[in-house]
Amino acid sequence: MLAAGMQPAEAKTEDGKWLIYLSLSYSGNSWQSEAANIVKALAKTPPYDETVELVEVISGTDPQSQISDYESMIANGADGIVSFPISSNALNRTVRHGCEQGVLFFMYDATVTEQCAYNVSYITSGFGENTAQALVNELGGEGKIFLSRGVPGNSVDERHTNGAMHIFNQYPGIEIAAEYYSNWDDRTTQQETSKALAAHPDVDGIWAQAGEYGAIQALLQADENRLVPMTGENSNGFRLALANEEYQAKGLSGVSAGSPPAQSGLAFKLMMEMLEGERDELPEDQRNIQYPLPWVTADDVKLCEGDTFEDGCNTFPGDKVPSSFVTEVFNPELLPELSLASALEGTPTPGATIQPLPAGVIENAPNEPGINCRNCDAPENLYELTTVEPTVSP
Amino acid sequence: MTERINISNLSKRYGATVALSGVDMGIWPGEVHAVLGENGAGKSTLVKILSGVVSSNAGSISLDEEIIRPSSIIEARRWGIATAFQELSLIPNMTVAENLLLPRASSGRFWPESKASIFERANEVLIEWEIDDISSQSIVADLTLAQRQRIELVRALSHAHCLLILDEPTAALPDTSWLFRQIRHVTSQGVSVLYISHRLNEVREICQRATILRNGATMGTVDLEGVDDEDIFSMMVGHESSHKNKASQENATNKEVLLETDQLASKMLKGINLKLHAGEILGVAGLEGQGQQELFRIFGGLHKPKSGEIKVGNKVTSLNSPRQALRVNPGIAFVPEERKTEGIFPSLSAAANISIPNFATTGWAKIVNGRLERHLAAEAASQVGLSTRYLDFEVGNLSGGNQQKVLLARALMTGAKILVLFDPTRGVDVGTKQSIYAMMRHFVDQGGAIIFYSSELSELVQLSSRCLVVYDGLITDDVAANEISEERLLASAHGPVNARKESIQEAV
Amino acid sequence: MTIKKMADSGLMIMVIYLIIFAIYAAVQPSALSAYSIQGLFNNSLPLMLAAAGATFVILQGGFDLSVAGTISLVNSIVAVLQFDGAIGAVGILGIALTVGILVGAINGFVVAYLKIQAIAATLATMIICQGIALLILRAPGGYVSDFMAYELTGSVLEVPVSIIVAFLVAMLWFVFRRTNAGRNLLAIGQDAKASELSGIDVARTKFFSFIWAGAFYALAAYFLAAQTSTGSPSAGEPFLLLTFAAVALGGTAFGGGRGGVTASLLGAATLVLMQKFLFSIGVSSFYTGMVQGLIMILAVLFSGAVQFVVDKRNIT
Amino acid sequence: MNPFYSVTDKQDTRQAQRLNSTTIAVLTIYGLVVLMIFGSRLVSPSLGGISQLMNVLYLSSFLVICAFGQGLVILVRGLDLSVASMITLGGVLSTTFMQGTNEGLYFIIPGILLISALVGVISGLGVTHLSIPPFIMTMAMGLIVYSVCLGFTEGTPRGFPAPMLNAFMQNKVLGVALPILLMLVFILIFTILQSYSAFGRKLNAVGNNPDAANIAGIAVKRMTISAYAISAACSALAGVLLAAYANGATLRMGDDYLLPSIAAVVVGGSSILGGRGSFLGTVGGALLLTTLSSMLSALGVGQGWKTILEGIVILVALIMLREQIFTGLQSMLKKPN
Repeated sequence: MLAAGMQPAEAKTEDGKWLIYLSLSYSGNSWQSEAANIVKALAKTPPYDETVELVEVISGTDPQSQISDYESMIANGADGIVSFPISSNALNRTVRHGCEQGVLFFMYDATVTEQCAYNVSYITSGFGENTAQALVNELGGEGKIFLSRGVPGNSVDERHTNGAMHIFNQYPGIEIAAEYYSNWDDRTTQQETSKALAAHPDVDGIWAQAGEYGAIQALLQADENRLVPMTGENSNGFRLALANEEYQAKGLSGVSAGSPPAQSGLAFKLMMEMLEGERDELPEDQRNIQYPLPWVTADDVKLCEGDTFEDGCNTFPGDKVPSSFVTEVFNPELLPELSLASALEGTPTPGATIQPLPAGVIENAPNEPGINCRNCDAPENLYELTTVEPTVSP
Repeated sequence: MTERINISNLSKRYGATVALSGVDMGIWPGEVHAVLGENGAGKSTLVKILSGVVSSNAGSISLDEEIIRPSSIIEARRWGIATAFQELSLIPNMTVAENLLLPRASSGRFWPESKASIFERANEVLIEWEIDDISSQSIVADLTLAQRQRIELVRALSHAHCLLILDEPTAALPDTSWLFRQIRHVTSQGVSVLYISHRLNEVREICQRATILRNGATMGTVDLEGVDDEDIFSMMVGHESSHKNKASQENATNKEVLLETDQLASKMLKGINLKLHAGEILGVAGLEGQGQQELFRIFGGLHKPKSGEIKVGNKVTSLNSPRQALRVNPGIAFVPEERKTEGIFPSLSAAANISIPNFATTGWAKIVNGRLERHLAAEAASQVGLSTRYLDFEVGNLSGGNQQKVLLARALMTGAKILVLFDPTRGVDVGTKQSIYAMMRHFVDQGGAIIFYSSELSELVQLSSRCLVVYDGLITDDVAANEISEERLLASAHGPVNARKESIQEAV
Repeated sequence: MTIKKMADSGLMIMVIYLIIFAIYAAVQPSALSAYSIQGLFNNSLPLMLAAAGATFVILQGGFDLSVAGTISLVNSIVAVLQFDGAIGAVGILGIALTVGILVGAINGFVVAYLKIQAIAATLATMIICQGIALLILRAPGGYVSDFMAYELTGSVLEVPVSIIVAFLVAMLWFVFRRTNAGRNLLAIGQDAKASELSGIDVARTKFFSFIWAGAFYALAAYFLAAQTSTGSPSAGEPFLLLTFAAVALGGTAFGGGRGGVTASLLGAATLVLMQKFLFSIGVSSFYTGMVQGLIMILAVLFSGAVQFVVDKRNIT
Repeated sequence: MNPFYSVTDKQDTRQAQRLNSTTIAVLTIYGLVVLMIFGSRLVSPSLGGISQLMNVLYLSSFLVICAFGQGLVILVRGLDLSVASMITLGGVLSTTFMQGTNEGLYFIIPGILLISALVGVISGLGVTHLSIPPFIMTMAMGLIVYSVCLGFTEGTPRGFPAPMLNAFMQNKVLGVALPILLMLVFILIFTILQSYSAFGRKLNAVGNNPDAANIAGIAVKRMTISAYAISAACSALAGVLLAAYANGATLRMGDDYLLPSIAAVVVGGSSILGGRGSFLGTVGGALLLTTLSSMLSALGVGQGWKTILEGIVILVALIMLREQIFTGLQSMLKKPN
């Protein structure tokens, strides 16, 4: 019964538009709103402005609430749901029910383990192990470090940290002096890093998830002349700091990697192409789609002149966006329709039209139990480095 | 004959507070034994220990020569000890039946008993104790205070097989005949009764012996036949009580009128006309619930009249809040009867309690000046005879009498010219009463005016320079100073002569 | 007394629920399908059970913040126990209830016997339980057997299991309210002092109210695990405020003495229905919080108005 | 003069407590904080010094500010569950109005405090005039305010705090960060306000016994409303400072402060039922909680254990602060006499 086949979705709303829901966990930080804005901008870009009716729904942090919202969307005759899922398991039953009703589910960034939903995510791309190795390289394999983690009891945080620990554990010279939860938030990161610094002012490096810019502020607050190598995610403030020569002189070096809001755009465009029949739906065991891991070192930081990523630029000047702005909202190849206003305001780029995705855009993600599949086995090379090579041996 | 109950050297401390310090007494089977003492003498604590609400620190209680130590109401009931408490212990939104049978209203072991069966059992209890005007199905909140008091008593009566403890059982009862009939009934079966009351005439009527407590210790047990009231008072307070003759007071009715009402009406009042003159202590007498409470609360700004006028200092005023009552000229300060719930701020110091209406503040930020505050509070305290050593204590820890003094000191502190006192001596000891009387006389001598209600006629007789009698929302009598007597007040309080019989029937 | 009886028995909130449901069904005809009703009740059940538990404590005049911690803790424990089948589900239920009762007993002991303010004490136990939950389950996931995930969220003889459970809880309350324990609970909520002098063991009654609460929180966590087929160490967090909102909506008085478990069940169901209802009439999700807040205020005002009318009648 | 003075000087049968239990509670809390800070030297040699103290003071300043408001509301027998939303409101308004410039800073901040105080007034009106339980009223207001912030920003708070505020959060005078100085001034002023001013006395009286306060001529409803208004303004101020600290506002920035604000008040020896409490105690409670958290972070204790220990400390503090313990202590102190 559960394995019932899917009929292609054909029903449009009465006025001839596709009814698409954008379901967020909670709104309120830069990352979430940028990701949502990208989808909103794309849905207003011709020809989708004529064919798509997009409804945004915020479900808070309660999986039960998102379950209820999904059910309502299905009942309302949704054609597709683009969503940041709150839980990787809790939504499965509802997602399966929706699939049976012919609704296309596209999850971005976070994932669900129900196989009928498409997961468009960087999570499997090895953020944890690659950044950890980069930090070890910077430190020459030795030193006291902090781990600035995400939200306690969150599976993405757990995946990242497991990957990182896989690397750190190989180096006896690496000592984890403090490990704290920063809720992927600048302010909490700054407060927690301050507390850790009070005990360990001699820290040698910081491995951070999102909120990393707060760690830099905490370091400067403790000692305005001392920074340390650190890795973090994609905030504009962090990238500017990496490229800042004054900061480099104080000791800052490292890598900016992590979760790109542009995932939502790819998810949406893929879904629309499938709805429009321009692209075939994939078999259920191939619906985990990997988004490549952004990787920007100090040398790679390049300021954008305009409002898009042009000529390989990847960072915006400080007066254009807040420090907490998450770069990696663009992907010139996959999402040429977008501009800075799209990410900040959700408005389409004047004159832009939707460009078809390149044929070979889909890169299958490896299975990771509990992340994007149930009852599956992780590949043996789960934590294999993909982006960086070890330069020091344990 | 052996004693039914023997109490020896019973002591109780609450932290640093000593409530009982060696109580000795004994009660014979079938005896009604009174316990007398001022407030704070330890009567309530004794009741609480005997009924299992609190346990003693030292000493022993023996029941039929067996040492007992009840640790809960239920355990005390198992020994046959039951108590009717002064503060009624009924649950308002439950039926009479449930209240009578708590905590085991349902007798079913595996399944709750049906309501009908519960009412049936409760009815039997009510009939046994001669109550035929209250249905076991009525909700307690719907009953009158007197009815509730009787339910409280019935519950105690029905559980008391050895010792019945009655703490101020007649406070809300219009007459004692029903209660005394039940007491005689149980004593005839050998049940002992411990009887606590402020009303000495009742005590003389029903009790054989009395034990007098002072400062938590037994002063002695006396045969009531053999002592007169003066002896009892002196045992209670430790010295001859000062029984002053009524001070002869000049007639104040020709002085300035400070407070006047014209056809004042509210839910219970049906048109009150009165005048309060400077230099006058105007007494108000009346049976419970004749509207006097509303009248006083209207003066205090706590109750709004339906119609009629109030003139303060010859100006028509509306008193919408106590705040406003205090601010009119001359101000009105109201002291309510409920000290605990409407009077004190238990965790503030006595000094702070007194100075609440008029902070001794300095500077634009109104910072409280501690020394000035203490000084002013001490001044007010001295007028009500409150020892200044209590000023730094938290009021919640003071005795009832001292709390009352604090409240009166606060009323003085407001600077109001008119004091509205509702039963200012309720539940306070003899010594405090005398201080309060002195304060009141002193206040009117200084040109203020007092209107006060008292449930004790003797007090009205002693203090009033004029006395009004309220009956059924109307002033039925205005008695001049030289004509005030308890008999006259009592007669008027029962209404116009021709209505008297009716009213008594109603009250029962 | 009819209005008061209606308010106390939860009839009022029942009527409100039915009205909202009728409008919702009119806007969204598919709401009446068996699947939708089953889904709606599956979604409502955990909050209903949590609100039922909190009601026991609120009725005696107390307060219990530990609901969030207890649900997180039990939910995590359920997800690490790998028992399959019906017998396994019963076994897990037993363990869950034991843990819930244990937490309730600690709350009850601290509040009733150590005489510590309920809000403060249960704030502490809530935090402690959240910590233990994180030790037991580091991240959401764990294992929930197919029996729990499908049978407990399915139907028996066409009746959704969740409706059966809610009905059983309502029946339990119907009986409990008439037992001595139930009467005593309501009595101490009205007047603890008078209750003590009436011979009620106040401390014991308070203690057991927390035990009931703990057991119901555990049940809520258990069915939450079944519904989401997963466990989470932070599963209880969303319940913290919603539970009290549900109890308030049901008309149970904070401070004790008035109200009932059935009313709270319906209050919780109404709260969940409200989300669906607002979605169906197209209120932007930005403003659902505002509507919920206003409805809570109105519900309390309404219940207060009923009480006012009743009091007026009693006086005259 | 009064002829009955002789009668009145009768010995009260009960002895009164001279040592105020609140005073003991406050002293105990500060003792614990000092002990912990110096004790943490054992954990790490770099701890236990002035820099650790400064760090704790800095981090606790936000909590101290919103806990003051919470304490006032609890003092008048209420509870403020809108703290989190009001912090968010303060943060969102400040970044929206300032837009990253210093222009108009001097009326923007008072303006924000005024707006939030008005929100507090609404809560207070609901509690006093509509008799809605404080718990429900403030929770509902919190939901509504949060929802308005969400709708107003469409999920994305824009803009930046004024650079002057940023500088304020970072600069130091004589080695002491400015926010710490601000907090000290705040503590000084508001301790006087709560414990030594006519206003504070009235609030205490209202919390002690609202009926008695009414009869004593205090405007009970106005006092209660002002407590809610001050609490809302305090939370908003914390929000403004937090936005300056983190260089931007987020919609969930207040979430970490609601329960700690209540915890700080009760750990500080105030009664959650109202009528008893001091701001200095609350400050001690906030310092204790922050010190503990910072020490546990330094120890590298896992999140689970850290949370458990925080809960246990609150519980132990509550058990220690019970009245019975004080009366016991007092009778011990009295024995020598």
